[in-house]
Amino acid sequence: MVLTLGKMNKVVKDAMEALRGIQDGMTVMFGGFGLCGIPENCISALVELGIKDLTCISNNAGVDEFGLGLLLRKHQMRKMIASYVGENKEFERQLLSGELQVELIPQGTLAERIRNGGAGIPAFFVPAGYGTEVQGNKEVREFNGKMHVLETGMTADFAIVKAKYGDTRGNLIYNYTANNFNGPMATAGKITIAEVEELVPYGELDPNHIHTPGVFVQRIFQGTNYEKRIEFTTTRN
Amino acid sequence: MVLTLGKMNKVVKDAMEALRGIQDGMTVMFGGFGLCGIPENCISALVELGIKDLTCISNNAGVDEFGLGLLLRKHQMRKMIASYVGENKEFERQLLSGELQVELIPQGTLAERIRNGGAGIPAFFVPAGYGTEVQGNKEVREFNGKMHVLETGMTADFAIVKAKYGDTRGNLIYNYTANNFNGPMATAGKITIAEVEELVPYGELDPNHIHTPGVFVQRIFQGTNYEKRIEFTTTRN
Amino acid sequence: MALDKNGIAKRIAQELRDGYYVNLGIGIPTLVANYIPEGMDVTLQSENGLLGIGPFPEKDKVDADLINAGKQTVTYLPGAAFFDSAASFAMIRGGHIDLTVLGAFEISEQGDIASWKVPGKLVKGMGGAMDLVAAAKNIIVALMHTDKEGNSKLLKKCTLPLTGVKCVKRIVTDLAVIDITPAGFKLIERAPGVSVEQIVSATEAHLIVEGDIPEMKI
Amino acid sequence: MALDKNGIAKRIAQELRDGYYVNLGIGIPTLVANYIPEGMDVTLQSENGLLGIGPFPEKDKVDADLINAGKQTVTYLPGAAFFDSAASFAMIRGGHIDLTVLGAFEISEQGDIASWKVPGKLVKGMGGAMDLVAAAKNIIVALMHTDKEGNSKLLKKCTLPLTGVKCVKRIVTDLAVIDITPAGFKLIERAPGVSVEQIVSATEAHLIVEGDIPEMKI
Repeated sequence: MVLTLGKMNKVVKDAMEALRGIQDGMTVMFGGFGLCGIPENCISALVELGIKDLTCISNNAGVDEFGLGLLLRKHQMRKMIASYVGENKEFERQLLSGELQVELIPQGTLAERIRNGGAGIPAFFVPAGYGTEVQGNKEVREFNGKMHVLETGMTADFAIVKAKYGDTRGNLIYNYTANNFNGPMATAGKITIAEVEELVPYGELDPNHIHTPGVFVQRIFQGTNYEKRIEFTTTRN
Repeated sequence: MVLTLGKMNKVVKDAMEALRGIQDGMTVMFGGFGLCGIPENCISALVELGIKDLTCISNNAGVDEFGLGLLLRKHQMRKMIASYVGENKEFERQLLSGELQVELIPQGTLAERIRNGGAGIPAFFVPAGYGTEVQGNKEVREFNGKMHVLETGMTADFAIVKAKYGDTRGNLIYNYTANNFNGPMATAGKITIAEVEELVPYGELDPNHIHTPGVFVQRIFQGTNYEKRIEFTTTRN
Repeated sequence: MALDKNGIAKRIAQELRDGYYVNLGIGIPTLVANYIPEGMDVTLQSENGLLGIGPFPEKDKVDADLINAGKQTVTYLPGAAFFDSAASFAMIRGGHIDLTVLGAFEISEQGDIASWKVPGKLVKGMGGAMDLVAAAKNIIVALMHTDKEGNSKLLKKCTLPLTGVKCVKRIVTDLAVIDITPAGFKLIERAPGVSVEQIVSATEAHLIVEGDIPEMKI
Repeated sequence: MALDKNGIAKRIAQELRDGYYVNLGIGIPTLVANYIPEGMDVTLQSENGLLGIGPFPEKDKVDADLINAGKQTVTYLPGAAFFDSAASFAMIRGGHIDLTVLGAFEISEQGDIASWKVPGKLVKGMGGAMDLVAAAKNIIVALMHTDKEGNSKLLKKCTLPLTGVKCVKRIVTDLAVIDITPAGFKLIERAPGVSVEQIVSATEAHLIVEGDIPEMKI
């Protein structure tokens, strides 16, 4: 494999090396929707590292025995920020016992807050949540005859994403619906880690097809042993 | 060519048919950066139609004999909204004579206003323009120790974009830096017209590589006689 | 006779128009996909980043990278496009989706909808529902007219936490098609064999009944 | 001796670091690309939607779809990526570009920059300059120390309409390298053969001079 010589070579050996510098109490974004497109290798490494008191930002909280459920089981999460947290009994238990805090955000607002965190837009108005609990004490304003709520951009200490293809400079291409929150989150980490199924030398990916330009990615590695578990297998007949 | 049967078939014959319903005084977005990626066929058809008093939103105003310069020469523009309008003597003349109004907007703010117009975000804060003429009477607010200006989303009666490839359902793929303002503008037209160099049956474009999903495009056609003029040809030696 | 879930889905399918882009929620709304009229070209959007949902895959074509918003494995149709979650909700929020069909716990005569939270029960989250109801041009709600104890779900005011305010345009229940007008609920159609009186008595809020109310054609 | 434009570009190139993503403005800043130190891996961003600008193309490889922000035909390097203008400025505004180099008419001791408009002259527009100066982490301005009449461009206060306020970190002129500190302009280096006195007299604002001022190594 031809690697970049200097610091543009963002390749690290594995999830352990990629997570260098992560600390208890940090805020971490995890790409994925349900179990689709989640950074499996880094989640496992975080369990191994035993990092605690994490604030996790992810659309969902995984299931009991997979995805972010693995961090839950080890009590490594202090707070979960998500749009939907079903499918997880341990989550339920920790929430009811008060061990875990949860902040629920409408999915589109969550995606846009992350996108805008990465895009240097500190605040913006959306219609979602107006007149609901989500509005809370937020500023509201009418535009074009419709009420809107002021939401803020969101970043994280680490953003951990998963892509199908990546190159040594951090350019990423996602597969099908495994793009989901990975694309926006890749832009919003102070440090963004990408784990990929196939790592190729830079220059091999078509520059017209890059979903996440390498500028957003600080560390990248080729993951191993992807399980890619399916939450609900539905088939024709 | 296999065409969609129903209304998902967005194919029209040519620029003339694509522009059906356009009227004097309308606001029209034109994709492109300089002369790169501009909708040549629709600009020519607009000249032929003689539509007047247009408010044109485009990063640039073309050159004297090409691009939006063709509309200027025929006095079809009432107002130009752009970030940079150099390279055009007739523009200069009409501006000084008062025939033409111009509104200059920082390029990134322009791109984001268009993106947000298409994304249903009516207003958002950006740092660009704070403390300058661009700030004007706009609301300002401090976030993270830095002053920001409140800008608004922007839409148009028609958005006219140009892509390299398109399919019969309006999915678009741009080429190199010819994406530029085409991508955001495609989302912001009440009616979005796409002219493409190569129109293919739906199903032929890789769904992972679509830049503009067809939902944003109402009319599409394969353009002809692309000149693709270059503003500054620079070569090695 | 009151409709079953498939009957409700069938009736909602009649609201589809050629060329529509549609987001179908989980539950009854998902069933609408089974009743898209022959020859009608409707594109289904899944908010996790797919425009052009196809049927469930053959057993050997299941792909973990290809799911719908209900996390079920799906396929994509020719002409589909994939995109990220921010782009997906830009599409929704920007009004580019013609129709959203979703379920609910309660609907008020103002068009308010409650669909995500029951105090005292575990809250799973609103997912994309608040974004969808706040932004879709046209929102149809599919629900049973009453709960299992016979309490009406069509209320003067919702009792549960709201998902959105003044957004629902039309309701299709097991008993009726009802529009939300500035004056409140208005009866449009009856389920086959269901009387106006039955519908009125199953509706807590006032129901506007004008002239003869036709039966649904299912 | 005062530097010429290429000399200024050479000196600015010394500010580059391995792994930097850099946006170079039109004029002197563009010349910086010619002096990227051997073996240093720097990626150039063009705000019209390219990360990884290559050299000008061979005559037969010119492509109208492949230009830089100055509208000149360019090439792209292996590992490049293309994107739209909104994504490009999201990258800039979000602070993902390490260094922006641009020209200016005037700089104030507060770090204000005026670079886009001269009242009475035709205004062409600010292009992406306001976005770049408002958002880049690190901004270096390349300019001649004085205008043709000998008037200083390094002022207590800018006289021309501003492009951005309190944003410039460092200035490289034909005479000197100067930092903008909370206390004002501070002399860092002299052009070869140029005296501190020459620089002070060419600077309208107060210039902080502490200790021996080294000569640039070009």
